[in-house]
Amino acid sequence: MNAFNAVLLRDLRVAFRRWSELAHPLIFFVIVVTLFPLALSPTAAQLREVGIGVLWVATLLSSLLALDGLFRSDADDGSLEQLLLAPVPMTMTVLAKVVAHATVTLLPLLCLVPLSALSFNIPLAALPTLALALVLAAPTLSVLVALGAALTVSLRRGGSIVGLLVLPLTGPLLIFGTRATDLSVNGEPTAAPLLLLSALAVLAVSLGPFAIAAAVKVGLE
Amino acid sequence: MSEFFSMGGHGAYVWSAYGITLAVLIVNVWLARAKRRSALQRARALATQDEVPRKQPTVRQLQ
Amino acid sequence: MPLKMRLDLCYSKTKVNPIGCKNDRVGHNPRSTGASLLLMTEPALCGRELAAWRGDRCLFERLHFDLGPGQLALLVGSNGSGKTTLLRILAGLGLPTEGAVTWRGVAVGELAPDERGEIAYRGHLEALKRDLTVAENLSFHAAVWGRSQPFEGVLAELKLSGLAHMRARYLSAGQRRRAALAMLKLSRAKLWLLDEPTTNLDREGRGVLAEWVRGHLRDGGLAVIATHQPDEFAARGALMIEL
Amino acid sequence: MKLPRWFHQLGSPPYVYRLAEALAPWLGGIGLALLAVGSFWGLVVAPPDYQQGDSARIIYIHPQTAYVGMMAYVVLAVAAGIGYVWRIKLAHAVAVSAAPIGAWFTFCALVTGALWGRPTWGTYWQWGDPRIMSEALLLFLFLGYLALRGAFDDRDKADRVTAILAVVGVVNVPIIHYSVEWWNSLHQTSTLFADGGPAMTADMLVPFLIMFAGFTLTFYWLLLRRLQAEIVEREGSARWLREWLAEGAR
Repeated sequence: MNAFNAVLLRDLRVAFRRWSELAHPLIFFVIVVTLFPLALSPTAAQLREVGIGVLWVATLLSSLLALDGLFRSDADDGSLEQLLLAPVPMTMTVLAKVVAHATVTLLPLLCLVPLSALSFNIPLAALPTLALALVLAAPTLSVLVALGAALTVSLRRGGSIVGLLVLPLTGPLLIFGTRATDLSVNGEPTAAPLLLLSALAVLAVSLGPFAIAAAVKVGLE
Repeated sequence: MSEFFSMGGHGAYVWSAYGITLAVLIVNVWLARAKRRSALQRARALATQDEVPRKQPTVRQLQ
Repeated sequence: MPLKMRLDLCYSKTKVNPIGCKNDRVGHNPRSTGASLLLMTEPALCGRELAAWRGDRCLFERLHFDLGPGQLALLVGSNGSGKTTLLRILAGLGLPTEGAVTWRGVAVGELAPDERGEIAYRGHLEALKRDLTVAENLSFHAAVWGRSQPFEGVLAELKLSGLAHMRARYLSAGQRRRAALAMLKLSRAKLWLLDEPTTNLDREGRGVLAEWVRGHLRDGGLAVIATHQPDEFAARGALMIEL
Repeated sequence: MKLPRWFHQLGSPPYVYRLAEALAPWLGGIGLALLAVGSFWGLVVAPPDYQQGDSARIIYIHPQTAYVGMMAYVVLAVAAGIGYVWRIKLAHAVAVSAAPIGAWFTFCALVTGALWGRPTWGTYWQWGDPRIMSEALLLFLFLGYLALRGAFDDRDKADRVTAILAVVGVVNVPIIHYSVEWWNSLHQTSTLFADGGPAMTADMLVPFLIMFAGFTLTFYWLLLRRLQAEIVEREGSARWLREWLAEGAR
């Protein structure tokens, strides 16, 4: 557990010392969200209809941007191979790194989403559900993107391929997430999709670190 | 006969579906063959070369 | 399900034998060096029939060695001869195309975390986070290795005391190398695997390192050092592995 | 765990190469013959569907290619998993060989599905249909696998990294499938086993099943042929290959 905390704190510290990079995914998100209404030349009613989907897709894309370099800088300066050799299970290290990066990159993003939802005329009453769905989706999303980052850790230009690997796997997240928000906009019960989102989160967090650790290990071989 | 080919008005769909499936099969057979041919070609080129030089490191103890 | 079988199933580029059953070679040592019939539990590093291929190129094959407590191995060879590859294989960071490396009788890829902590590897990369200070880097390392201890003494020995609170990005190449060596020293590992550790070091730094290696061996430690200047470390009884 | 002898033999490239050489003509011959017979039966002999008319004749290729695409992914993932865990290079060779074939069949299933959808639903692409979406996502998984493979120079590393992706993918396939199904169900229920036994009449069912067998055998034929090429490529300068080529192999 000490090692977990050490890795977590170190990554948080490094992230805050490079704080300007933390803003990139947020800016990206805002730009994507702004572009959609431009492309749709919409009315208020139309915006509300597509808004939820736009927000979810924009969140997926931004998180892809945010977590892409998760292992790259550690691999470049050699600290990743040292972590592999350390007397600590790699799954633990990996989990700590994912948690740290999700905290500093996804959390601000998740705060931004409900705000943007207002600009799409999504009713205020639906925002808690939207926020909850995002929070429940975040673990799965971070694990998936981290897996993509781990699979491409040894590739010079891995960035373009991560999306190809990860986005098809995010289908269920998108379905349950948008469905939960949709239902709450219509004032219907949202328990089912939210429970399914939590089930996915449990699955991802319990199995994901093993796959990520294996991918990192093979990548550095 | 033309009745058979028109497939009750759906001929275009049915025949293009079968045609595309056939094309995919042919492409796959061709790809497999091409891959095999190029692999054998490369192996033959390698076989004409000398065997890869092997290197056994020397291990000795300093006195 | 143990993964031990995998050695039998790796087919090899060198053997015609369809079933590369090489089980009998592991643990049996035809060319034992000197005094050792090494016990399984003793801290010993053994290489068995190691081979490494890069694509269609053979870096080395049939490499066989034993290294016991207090013993040093020097890896020498021209650029690209496979020194780094071999060191990474010894550390468990890479897989040999054939053969096995064992530490205390266990394949290095399958060591329990505690046993893995006995091995320290220092490669070309210093593993310093550029945005953290030297002190932060060192204490992170100590925390992960579970060996927190004061590092002022080590830093003083390396003439890094004044730099402890400077971010690693402002260090010179030689200073970064010194900081990496501080991590090595603080790891208190039994086996040191060093890849050209004197790169960028000045004469004084090399002296400190050579002294550390001698002390490490005196205390019963083991070291494998890849180097172009074997004379700096050479000592009676050391193994010279020429790739 | 002690593995039986045949398992070890399946780890030996020359043995598998010869096995494939012996099996492939049979698989190919029977597979293609079944496809020819099934197509003739389906197009000429079988009666048109009482609801959909002649457009339903696509039923003799669409479900079959879709099934083979899915089977290919399972073969790919199982082979990759075995290769990863036991470090058997031949298993990786099987996985690599299955991927492009599977991608082609999945592509074929999507296209024939669209061509069937047009006369049946009035649209080529029904975004709301769960099976189309599952198929499309399966195609993306194949393409992701192939793209990741292509990005590596080192074959061993590519094998092991893509194996992880394949296994993660196969865990995800049922999740994707059921989530998409839950998301929307517009599609007709499974054709073969609707409530109360097969809904198809025998003269439709026979060619339907013949085509299943035909496509499956054809897939394995293509797989073996690709596997042979892959073995030759991977063995490079191995001695058995040199001797075999020196003996004047084709």
